[in-house]
Amino acid sequence: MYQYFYELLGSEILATLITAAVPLVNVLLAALIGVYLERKVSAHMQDRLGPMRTGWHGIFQTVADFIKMLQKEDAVSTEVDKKLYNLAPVLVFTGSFAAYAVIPFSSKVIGTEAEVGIFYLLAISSLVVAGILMAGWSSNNKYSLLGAMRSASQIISYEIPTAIVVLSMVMYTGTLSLDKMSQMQTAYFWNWNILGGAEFGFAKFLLIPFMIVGFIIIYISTLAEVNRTPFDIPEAESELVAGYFTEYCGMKWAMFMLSEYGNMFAVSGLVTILFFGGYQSPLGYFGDAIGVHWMIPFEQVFWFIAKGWFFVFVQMWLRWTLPRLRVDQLMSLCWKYLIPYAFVNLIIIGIITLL
Amino acid sequence: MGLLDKEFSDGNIVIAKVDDLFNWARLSSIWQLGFGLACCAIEMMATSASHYDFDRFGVIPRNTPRQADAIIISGTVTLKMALRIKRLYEQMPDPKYIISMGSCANCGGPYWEHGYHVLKGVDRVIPVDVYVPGCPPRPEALLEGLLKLQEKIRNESLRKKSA
Amino acid sequence: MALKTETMVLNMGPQHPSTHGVLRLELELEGELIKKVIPHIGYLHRCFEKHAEAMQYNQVIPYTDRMDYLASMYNNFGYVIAVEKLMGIEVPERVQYIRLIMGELQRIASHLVALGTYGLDIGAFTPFLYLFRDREKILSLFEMTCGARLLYNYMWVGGLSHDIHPDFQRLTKEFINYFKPTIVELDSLLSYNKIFIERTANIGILPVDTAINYGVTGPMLRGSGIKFDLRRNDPYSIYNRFDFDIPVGKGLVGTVGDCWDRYYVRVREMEESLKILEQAIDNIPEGDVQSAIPKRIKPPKGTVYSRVETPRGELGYFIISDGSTNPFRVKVRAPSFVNLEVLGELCKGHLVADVIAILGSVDIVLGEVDR
Amino acid sequence: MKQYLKNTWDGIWTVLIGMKITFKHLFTPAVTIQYPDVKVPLPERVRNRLYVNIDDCIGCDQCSRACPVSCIEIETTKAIPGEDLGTTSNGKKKALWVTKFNIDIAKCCYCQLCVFPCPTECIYMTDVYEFAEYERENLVYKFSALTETEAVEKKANFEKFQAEKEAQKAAAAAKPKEEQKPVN
Repeated sequence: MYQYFYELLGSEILATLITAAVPLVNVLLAALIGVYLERKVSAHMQDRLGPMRTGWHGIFQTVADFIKMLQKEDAVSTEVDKKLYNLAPVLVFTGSFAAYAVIPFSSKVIGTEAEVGIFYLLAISSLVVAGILMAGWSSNNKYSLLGAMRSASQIISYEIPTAIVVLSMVMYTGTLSLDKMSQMQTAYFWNWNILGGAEFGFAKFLLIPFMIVGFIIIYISTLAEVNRTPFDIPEAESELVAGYFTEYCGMKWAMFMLSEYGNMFAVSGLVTILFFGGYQSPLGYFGDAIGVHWMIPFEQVFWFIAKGWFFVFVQMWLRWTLPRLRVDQLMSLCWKYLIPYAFVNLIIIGIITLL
Repeated sequence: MGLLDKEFSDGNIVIAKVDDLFNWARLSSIWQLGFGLACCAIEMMATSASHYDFDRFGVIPRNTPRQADAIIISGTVTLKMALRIKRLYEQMPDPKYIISMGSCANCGGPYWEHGYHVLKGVDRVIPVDVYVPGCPPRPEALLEGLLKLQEKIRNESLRKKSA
Repeated sequence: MALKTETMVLNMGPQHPSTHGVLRLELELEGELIKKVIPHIGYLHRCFEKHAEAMQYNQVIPYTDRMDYLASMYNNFGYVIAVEKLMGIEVPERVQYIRLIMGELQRIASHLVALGTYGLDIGAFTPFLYLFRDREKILSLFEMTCGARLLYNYMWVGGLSHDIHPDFQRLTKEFINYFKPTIVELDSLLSYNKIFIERTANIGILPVDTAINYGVTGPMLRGSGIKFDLRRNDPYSIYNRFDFDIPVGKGLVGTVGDCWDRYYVRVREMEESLKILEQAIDNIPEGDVQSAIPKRIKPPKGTVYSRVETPRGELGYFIISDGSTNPFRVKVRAPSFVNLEVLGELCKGHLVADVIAILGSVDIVLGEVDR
Repeated sequence: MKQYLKNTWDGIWTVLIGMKITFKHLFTPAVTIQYPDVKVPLPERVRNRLYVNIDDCIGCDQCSRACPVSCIEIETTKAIPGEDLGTTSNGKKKALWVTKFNIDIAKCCYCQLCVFPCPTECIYMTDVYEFAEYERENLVYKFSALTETEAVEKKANFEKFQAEKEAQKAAAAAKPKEEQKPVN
């Protein structure tokens, strides 16, 4: 994308800014739409209506929330550790925003075509933990501290099954680049990794069940990484009041929210790229059919965002269905169930790939 | 008060428009402190439940006072609890609003006469914006109180009141 | 070399999302492990017993409403039964039937809140709203009958404030038919959900002897496997005419007496209440509901203790009358208060999250604990 | 091992069942009543704000005594002879000026105990529930038909009358053998 804008504008600064702005806009939009969607989805699942009185069906609700939070007083307790307290939301937001650098929205719209994209994604998303720990510690609140401790152990534990599944997919595709992974699963849904990948043969059908298992494992563990129910233990409302951001208000809190919804979309994007063809269209490209090739990237953006939002929707759906796990059960789920399954899956996919 | 409140001494068209925008944002997203005291809390829960749905007005319960805009005092305030309520109120960031729900919060309710242990009206410890009468008020009555509060917010201004 | 460690004291409440009102718990923690739980009560002390001394007998009824505000009808019921026993009033059949129907509807409504908030404590938000949606239907039945949604002041000494509405029987039957599928839905959405079972089974086990030693009653006692229900064991009103089961905890998914059992006893009790309603709703005899209301309530000198089975357990009223129009003393044996005492015993060795689960399964109403 | 696999299966299966139920509800119509736009009619017996039809009130103070929370304040003054207060709608003759009939709705507990003893059925509960206020003073409802000055005047009248009566009595006592007129 940088190259494209550089050629277009001839200015390094402008090109860099635009390249950075696209993910930023996406994060902000993801938060705005995500919060609205969350409230609407939850409301309709509960036989309610959700926001109705700001615009048509409350469509500006999150805008109102945002403007309101902008003008809230920044109430800070005198006992907090000021530096860490102020730094934490920034760090959390940076972690979730930086993840967007390597996510390919289409074959053209991608922050940086890093060869080690998926590695970078896993690494940078761990930055969130540091922010959360800082927030919890500096707030000088016992609930925050408990939430932060829980969160750290949770996110670090769930990195492992995520990484193992990613590893198996890296083994299968033979690349670390998210863009290449997407390209390999060419248009049409039967080429997606969840259905055994683009290579047609006996191995394809053998792979399908293991791909599904892999998908379930990575979906569950990414769910835990972004602290969504049933794994929202760090911010467990009925136990820890609001967890690590108990003491935050106004815009600082909004940044936590932004990063949460940004992360939700990012991990959905990751799942999409690994298993559901990334930005590839399930039914072939319209642009191809009518011979207008410049349309294809736009179609790809549409498909990527649609798939991403679908998985975000499933996250919400799960959230409003399930109760919350306890902190030790969360750990046992990870260490006793997900990791063994993920390892077995890794070995089997490895063997099938070698065949 | 909030970030810009009472910062301006003379009004102009810009400030008036910003006023409108800010007030609109404030009134359409009053987040309530999820905090139940007594009988009225059940009606408050019923108001957030499917039939009346507080969420339509953008009201969602937040459990920490730091993220709340409004506190609904729903029930009898005993002297022991009054200190806590005052503290909760002080922890909320400005701008903050209070709805006093039900007779007990309004003035001690059925307990005002013989209740040696009951605060006779929550307005003795914190400034109340809207009084919703009822024992307990119907959910619609609470919604009406909320509409009254919105009406009050709509008329707020960033301008300093001339003395 | 051992590290020096300290226990952490965590203050939970009075403003906490899942202390069911304004209970304050002082938790002594080692990491997240509970070492000690000290409940502090009194944040909702409204001096019911003091008020009762200053009021006339019929004026006390609105205050009984406000004790256990989730089961107001039943609190009225207990009080009027006690006063009637004191005065020796025989109430008409119709009144008995209507009281019983109201009582059982109230039991369902109360359990709906208990189960809904229990789900909320565990983290499931949606069942809470489904149950509140159905509770609204019961409230509309009450509102149609006596005009109030939550605090009814419906049962009077010797009668009722209003006769039932002409539509009441039809609508109640409609409600019974509507409500049955909800229980099935609740079972599959929450009760048998694996996560819910993990969170509640084998947590907070209340052994039978501890339960009896603490004087625990209601669904908590039955959850421990004892078939004790005042409706059956010490029948009042006309409960002995009806056929219903007393569900007890069987340890279907865990140990007998754990949180899940207490939860599930409540679910099954709603079904039993529906059974009673089905038997009673068609057989309401004709009559005047206000014929036995005394002109002046002035009981003779004496004392009375009368107990009923509210949704939370044994609610007892001990009334001393000095022969005047005001009761000399009214003492209430509140089930929530007694049930709450066992909390410290239940929480030992569990995690912070379990305290919430256990407290939810005790199902306290602070209005009744503090009175 | 068997238990292990069963746990896994149970976990996934019960989650799917739950998801099925919530998905079904996603498409069932909402039960929400959109309050300010839609108002459901309330049942006839509904108990909300108290109302006093002061024309019918005879000032008997029964409601005030029945009230457990003492939220009804009634002050009355006897009418002096010659003042006709009219009758209530059910034919009772009024003999008292109701100079003050205040109900502090903020204290009221909506128990309806005041409604039953009223001999003229002039106090009753209406279906008005929308009366939230910004100031608590506004929740004290004054039902008396008399204005302040009128009330003072009536009181003064009665006191004057009382004083005259006293004076007459005193005069009568001074002149005991006079023919005794019935007072009033």
